Amino acid sequence: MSFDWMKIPYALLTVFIVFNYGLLLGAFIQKIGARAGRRYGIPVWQNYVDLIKNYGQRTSITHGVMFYLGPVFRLTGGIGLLLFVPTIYGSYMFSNLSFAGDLILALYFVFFGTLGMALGAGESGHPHAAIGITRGLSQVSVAELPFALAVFAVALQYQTLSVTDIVAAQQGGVLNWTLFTNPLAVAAAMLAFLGSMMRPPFDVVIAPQEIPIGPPTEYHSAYLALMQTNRAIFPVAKMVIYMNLFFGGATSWPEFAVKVFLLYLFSAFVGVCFPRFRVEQSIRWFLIWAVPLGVQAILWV
Amino acid sequence: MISLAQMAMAAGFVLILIGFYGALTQRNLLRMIVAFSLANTGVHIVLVAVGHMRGRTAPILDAAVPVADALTRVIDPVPQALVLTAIVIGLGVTALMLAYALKLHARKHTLDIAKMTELKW
Amino acid sequence: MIKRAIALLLTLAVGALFASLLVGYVPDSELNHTARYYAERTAEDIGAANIVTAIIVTYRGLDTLGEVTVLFISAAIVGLVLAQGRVLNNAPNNAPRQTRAPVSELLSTGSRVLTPLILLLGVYVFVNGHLTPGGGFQGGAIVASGMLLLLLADPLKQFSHRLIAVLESLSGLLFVGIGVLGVLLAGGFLDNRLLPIGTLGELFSAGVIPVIYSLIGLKVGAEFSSMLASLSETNHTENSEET
Amino acid sequence: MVSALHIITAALAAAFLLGLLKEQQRGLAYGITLLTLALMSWISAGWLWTFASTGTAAVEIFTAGTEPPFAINLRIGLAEAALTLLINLVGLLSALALKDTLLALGRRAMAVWLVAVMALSGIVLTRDLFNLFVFFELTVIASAGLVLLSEHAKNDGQALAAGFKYLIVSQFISAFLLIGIIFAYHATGTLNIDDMAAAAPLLGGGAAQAFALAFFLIFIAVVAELKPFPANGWALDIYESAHPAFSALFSAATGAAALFAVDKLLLIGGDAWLPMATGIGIVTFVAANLLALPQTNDRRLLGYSSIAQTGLILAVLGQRDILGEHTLYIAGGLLLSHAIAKAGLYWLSGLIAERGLEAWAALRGQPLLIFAFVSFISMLSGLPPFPGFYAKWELIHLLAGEGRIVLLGLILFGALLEAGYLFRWFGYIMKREAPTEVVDNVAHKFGAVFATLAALAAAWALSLVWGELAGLQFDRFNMLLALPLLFALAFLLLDWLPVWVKNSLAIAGLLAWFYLTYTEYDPLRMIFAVIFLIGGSLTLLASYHEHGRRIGFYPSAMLMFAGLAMLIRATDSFDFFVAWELLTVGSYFLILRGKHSEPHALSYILFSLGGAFLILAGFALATQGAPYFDLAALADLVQPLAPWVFLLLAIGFMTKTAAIGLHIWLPGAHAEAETDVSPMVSGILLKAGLYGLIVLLLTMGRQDFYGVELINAMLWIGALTALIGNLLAIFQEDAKRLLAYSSIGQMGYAMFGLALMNHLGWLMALMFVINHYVYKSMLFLSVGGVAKRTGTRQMYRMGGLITLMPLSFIATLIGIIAVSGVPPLSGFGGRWIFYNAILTAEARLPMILIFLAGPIAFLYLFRLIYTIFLGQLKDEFRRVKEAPFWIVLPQMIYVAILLVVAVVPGLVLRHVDAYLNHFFPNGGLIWEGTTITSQFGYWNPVAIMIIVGVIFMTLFAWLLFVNRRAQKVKQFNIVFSAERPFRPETTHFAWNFFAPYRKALGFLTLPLVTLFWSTMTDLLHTAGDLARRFYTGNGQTYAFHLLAFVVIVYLFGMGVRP
Amino acid sequence: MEQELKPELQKRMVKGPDGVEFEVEPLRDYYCEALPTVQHGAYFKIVEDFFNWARAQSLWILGFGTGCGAIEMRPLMTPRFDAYRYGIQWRPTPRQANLLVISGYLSVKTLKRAIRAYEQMQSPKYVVGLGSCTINGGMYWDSYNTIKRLDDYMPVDLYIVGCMPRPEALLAGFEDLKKLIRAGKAEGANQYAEKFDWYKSNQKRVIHDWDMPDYNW
Repeated sequence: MSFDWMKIPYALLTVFIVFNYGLLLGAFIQKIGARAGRRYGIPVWQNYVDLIKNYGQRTSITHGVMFYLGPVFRLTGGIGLLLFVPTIYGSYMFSNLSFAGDLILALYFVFFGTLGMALGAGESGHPHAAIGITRGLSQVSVAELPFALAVFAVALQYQTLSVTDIVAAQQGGVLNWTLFTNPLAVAAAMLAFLGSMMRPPFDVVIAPQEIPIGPPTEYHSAYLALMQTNRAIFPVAKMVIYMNLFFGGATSWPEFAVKVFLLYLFSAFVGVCFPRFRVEQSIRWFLIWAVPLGVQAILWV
Repeated sequence: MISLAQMAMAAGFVLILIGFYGALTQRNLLRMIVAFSLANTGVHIVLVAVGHMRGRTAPILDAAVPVADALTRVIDPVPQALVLTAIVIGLGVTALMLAYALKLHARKHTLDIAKMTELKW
Repeated sequence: MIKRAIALLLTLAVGALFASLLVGYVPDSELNHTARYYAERTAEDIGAANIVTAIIVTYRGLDTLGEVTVLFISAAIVGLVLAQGRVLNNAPNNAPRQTRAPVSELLSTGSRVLTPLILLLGVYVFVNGHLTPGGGFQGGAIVASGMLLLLLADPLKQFSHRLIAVLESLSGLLFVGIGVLGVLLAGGFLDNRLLPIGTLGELFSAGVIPVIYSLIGLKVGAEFSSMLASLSETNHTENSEET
Repeated sequence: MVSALHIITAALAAAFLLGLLKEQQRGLAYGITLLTLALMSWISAGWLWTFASTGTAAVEIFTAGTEPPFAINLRIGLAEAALTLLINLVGLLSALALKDTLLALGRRAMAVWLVAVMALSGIVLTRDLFNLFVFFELTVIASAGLVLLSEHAKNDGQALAAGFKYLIVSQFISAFLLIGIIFAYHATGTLNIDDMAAAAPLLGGGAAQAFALAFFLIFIAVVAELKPFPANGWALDIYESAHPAFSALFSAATGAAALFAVDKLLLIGGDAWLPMATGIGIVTFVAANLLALPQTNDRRLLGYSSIAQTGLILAVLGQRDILGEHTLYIAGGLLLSHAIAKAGLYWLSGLIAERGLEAWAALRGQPLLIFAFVSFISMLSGLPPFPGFYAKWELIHLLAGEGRIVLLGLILFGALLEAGYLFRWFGYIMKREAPTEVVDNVAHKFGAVFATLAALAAAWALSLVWGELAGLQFDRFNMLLALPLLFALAFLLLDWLPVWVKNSLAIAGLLAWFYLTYTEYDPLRMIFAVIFLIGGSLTLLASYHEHGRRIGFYPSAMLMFAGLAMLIRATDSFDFFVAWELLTVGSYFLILRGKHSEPHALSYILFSLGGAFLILAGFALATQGAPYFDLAALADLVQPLAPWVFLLLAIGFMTKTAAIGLHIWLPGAHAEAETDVSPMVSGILLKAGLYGLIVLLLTMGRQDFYGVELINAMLWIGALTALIGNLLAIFQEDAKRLLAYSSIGQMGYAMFGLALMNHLGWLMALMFVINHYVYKSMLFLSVGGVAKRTGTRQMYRMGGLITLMPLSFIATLIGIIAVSGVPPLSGFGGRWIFYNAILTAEARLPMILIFLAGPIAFLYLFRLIYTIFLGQLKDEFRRVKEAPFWIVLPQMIYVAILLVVAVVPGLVLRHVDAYLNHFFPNGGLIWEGTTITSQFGYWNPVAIMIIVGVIFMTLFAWLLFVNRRAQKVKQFNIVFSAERPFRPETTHFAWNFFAPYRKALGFLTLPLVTLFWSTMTDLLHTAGDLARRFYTGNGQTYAFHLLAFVVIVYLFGMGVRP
Repeated sequence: MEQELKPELQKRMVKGPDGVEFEVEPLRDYYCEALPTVQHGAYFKIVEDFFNWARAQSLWILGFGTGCGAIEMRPLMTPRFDAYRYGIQWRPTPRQANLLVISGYLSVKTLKRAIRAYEQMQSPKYVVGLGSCTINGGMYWDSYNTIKRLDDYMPVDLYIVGCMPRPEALLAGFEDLKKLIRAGKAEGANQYAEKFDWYKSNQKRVIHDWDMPDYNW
């Protein structure tokens, strides 16, 4: 099999677009949050400035090899996730590197960054980092469940694990979206989505004063910058999956932008309206409200 | 009609039962040994009684019982032979029990069987 | 009380078992084939007038050997049991044993007169075992009763354990030896035809039966005596130990 | 040929001769005694040789020059010769062991000893009923006397009391016996056993009734000599108080003789009496084993065991109607096993100063004696290659063939109980504090040691013979001579060599065996062969780190490997089961080597044996009477039977894979095992269970059990196991326990995959087999290495070891990435196949469970690596070194394997995939270039590896560049709310790591299963403890028991008889 | 007047799992002993200017409140003042903050924490003193327990006067700080490294229970 080398610049282009979009989107969402609190909010370019500043820090410390590798794992996870899923349906340019694997690959690659980050934070030796990780892992292990169930329901529904094929099956009108053909699965997945976005009510993982922002508590300078980069890419990559699976995918960048924005907005809305859950509360919440939906989805496909 | 043999046998069985009952209820070693002797005697009586045949005589060939008549004149000799063995064996056991009782008494200063229960469970 | 009730119940249950045996018992009117064989063939094959003796010594000789062995080991065990805790080689036994009152003249003399007679009777009984009711065991018991008399008369009397042991062993050994000779020279183990059968009813008849019975008599006598001796001796020593 | 009669005459002559000696000539007397016993043994041995080699018929010995039935006759045949040889040899060896006592007590004791042995031979030889009685009485009297042999040393009157109790009971017995004999004589007119047997069936009407009653009395009296439950308190007291050498005789020889007497009696009584024998036997077997559970006195325990074994053999005799010509082989096998083992154990007991079971720890340091002990308890438990194994195999098969399921179940249950207390005892020996009073000078106890070793030799010789007999019977090769087993046993002889030599030999052996056999395996078996043999030798590399001799390790390990090697080659049920038992036993010994593994090894062997018994029952049910069958024939089973067989086999195999409910043995066993043993038992041994399941599912497939699809049940079990295993793992503080629970979870996945019963499910299961071997071995090794260096397995006590043990860290890192299934390592392949597989399955609910189980794995894996290698380094570990080279080396090899398999999974999977097409033609994978395509999705491991690698390396380089001047700081250079950490111990967040999880889902981890099993065992134990109070120690009570026994058997037995 | 170290920081003998004893000296073994060095900016001035612009636009304040001023900081987060719109935000960890606001009088005890927090920040980093207490001790000028002049202990880039200054004053002060940063005049971290000995001796003079390494990385 010959490899099409043009895929590499195309992929880089995707990363570049998504990165910028992610940075802006993040700021925008923050602004919306601020407006909900009747503040003006940060400038939309603030994320760029912060990123530059962090790259420009003059000193840094290191706790060891894994401390280095943590952010690398993290960002690799984000970029990889983005690249393993086609961003724009029907576009050869933005089908990225999805030839390497299907939905399962994407789902499991989500954990690549998580695990690496956890290791890096662990190496810092900071107990708060470890506490944050236990909270994060505990919460995500349950929050991912309804998502996995929903994904599985969708895979069963379309009898394929290929993201492209799933998107293809949803073409031809809004009513073909999984949102309407399998609402239970979408409901379960969207609840899981809330849990994976680290926004209220599920953000006790990074409780800023109790365990100063949890896992990244020791990270700074360029490490932090790398993580900020990921923070721009990863949620979008994740939302791309959601979009592809449940909302008909995107055939063009504008459609992509709108759908991702709306998805992000959903979690932001919930976030500004609800207070924080403790970890065990969120575990129970997912098990009681989200998982049964996923179970129903699987059973009724 | 109840024959002599049956009467003897009944008596033997009763003796055995008395012996058994005594062995089960008497806690004194010596009394138990006596009870067993009683039961043994009962067994022996039963043994002999089984071999008894009405109107016949002891299986000794002498002037009274010529060899030719032996078949019709003598009783079954086998139980007689057996009972002898049984008696002797019973005797041996009894002697042994007595010796044990003696020794047990010397050791524990009691003849109460209920007090010899160090080994249990 | 409950114990007695249970004991009664169990005894009654066993009694019921026996009762059914008793009810089911029908006395034979004829000899069964085994008994018939003995009645018919004893005189001819064994030559013993007393069929029971023939059975005991020859036909069921192995039983009798066992019987003798029972007595033998009983005596041995009694000896063992009672010897335990006692100083072995009971040599220094003079001082404490003289505490009892001396035996009365009447008793000792009487017993001394009677004992040989009793012994003689015993010997008679076992020598004639193949002819008359009686035999080695009976004779042996009589012999032992002579010993008992001596002991009763003089509780402190000492028997030679050595003598008794030799007697006992020798007779036992001979018994086995004769039995084995039967295998070699006659029809099988304990076959009495090692010696000529002789004439029915005579003293020297029935092959080796009289010999065996005599040996049995000696052996039984010796064994009983040894048991008696052991029992009587122990009593003294144990009592003295206690005080 | 010397007549067998001279066994009796020689003994008597010698006994009488002893009387002629002077009291002081004790040495001479002892010499005569030994010579006579040797002569007796020689006579029986000669006969045994004659019968065995020529196969001539039994020889009659007449006495009094008269034919039976008029005179007493004796008979010697094969069985008689064997039994008399057994009796005489036990007599001889016991006399050796009794040397001190006999010399102290003098000629009378020796005479009694001779008579006792003679009488036992007499019981065996005689064919006359009354003669039997005489010999019985002789036995009784002699035994009552010999009980006192121990009085010589202890002098506490206990033996006296025991002897008296025996005499009391024997009085009752002899009364019944005599009355029975005389009435039987009256009814049949004969005393000869054969004559009576011929006459009895001809009786009619009242005579038959009377004879039946008389026979009942005889029968019950002789059976009472077998110490049936409950009329056996006296016997226990004797066992407890008597001299062990006598107990050896009493247990081995008396039991054998009495059993033979019962056999003779059953000849008279006929088949009608068999149920009664069976009933008494089986009740005794189960009850005695139950009562033995709470015993603490070794000799009493052995007494209970003797009684139980006798009961079992009685039950076997009672099954003669269906066992037919096999009776001799079965009963003989059981009897000889019991006799030799019990005699050996009693002789061993003579070497132990104290009577508690724990006191046997004194044996430690005497490898030969321990080997003897092991051989004996294996013999008693019916493990291969001992005769009891063959006997049990045949017995169970024949019983199953006839549908006597209840009896079969009771026998297996009783055997399990027995194995329970025997192996618990072995655990005490190996693990308990040795008493201050160590074994007396072995040279001093030469007799007992010699006797024990003789028994040991006899045990192995017998297993050879029984194997040969089995060979003749089923036309197969002697199992004991199988090359792997011989190889394993050879290590017993080589145990004096240093570790490195033995280890090299072991590795060479495994590889050589693989080389010899690799052509035989189909791809499926090849996977297991590679894991068992190649994988085994890889794991063994780690064993090079040990120094010294490591006594006992190699025989155990190689036994396990021999079992594994034989397992994959087995084509029929017999071979399979043998291999199964061997690997179970071998691994048990391996596990027991761990420092604190005593209770866990016990629960392991109990669960394993329980499982093995289920497998045995399943095989037996499946064959329907045939001695064994081709495993492939399982496929031919049909409806009413098939689901049962499936159920039994599946549960049996699932005990090995530690399915939920049967899993409680695993964590302790794997965690407490030695560093290099854990990977063996986890990485390799667990696969044996999976192999079993694979064989089962390949042949039997789907089975419907009262409307329940069994495969679906297995699906649920697999999912639950995965979930609970993973969930429990996250709450463990002990690193190896965590890994052990993780294994449970992983096995759950594999079971789930198999139960899917489709192409991809199986492929996934096999992928798990391979992956689990690699990464679990690696993780156990690295964690084991860390534990070895730090001296603890508690993770919260470790921390920050990454810089000190970097290689172990790398292995763990790679391992957890692989376990978690995160791309790009090989674990992902498993997950990918897994998801594809479940897409095709119908059962969706269990999938949900398994989904939940997935992410939980991250929790425990992170905990493992974080709490050990990351976080804060503790003071005491600041100077810890990297794990020993030989422990690290295999880890690095595993790392390499993982990486290779990650990139080219097709290396192995392709072939398996193709092979699976035979069974599941649909749903295979398409291998195209580097892409693997399934019905639903696709996967390109090479591309993934490259993409991830490139991104990763680019980012890493970039970060390194940006941070080129980063200051390396130390462990307390952390922001701590403007404070400083107190100490590393208080700063390392590790204990109760997932506290919130426990709050939310902790209820799922309630130890319900443990509670269930411990309640079960407690119940059994308590039942035994309460029931044994029934033996009050009062001789009179024992008499009550006896009479009650007679009455009850009478009511039950005669009541239902026609 | 050297004070004895706290027990957990004292040298101690520890026995390893292999039974060998060795010495652990917490201050040496647990803490990095390196001292700060002067950090130069980017090689090209334009790049450095760019970075300085970004630094100025992204002031991350360490959430560290001392004295009365802490209460004046809070309103900055509220809708009324909303400092976020100026690129100012609070970070909970010194690693990620680049601005330390000493919001009022500083007791000796708190000084130690402040120093630690300051040293754990990554350079370039800025210090702003709030209120007169940080300038000359203010109303606590004769207190036995507070420091008088913050400048003696850490390089202050900017003081905001008042007792206390209002939030509006704070905003104005931050804007001034931004100007300083953009101008490249806020090099407190380098100053601290250059005059490290002087700062240290000042610090140690008032902090008697000095139980940390000289520089907290």
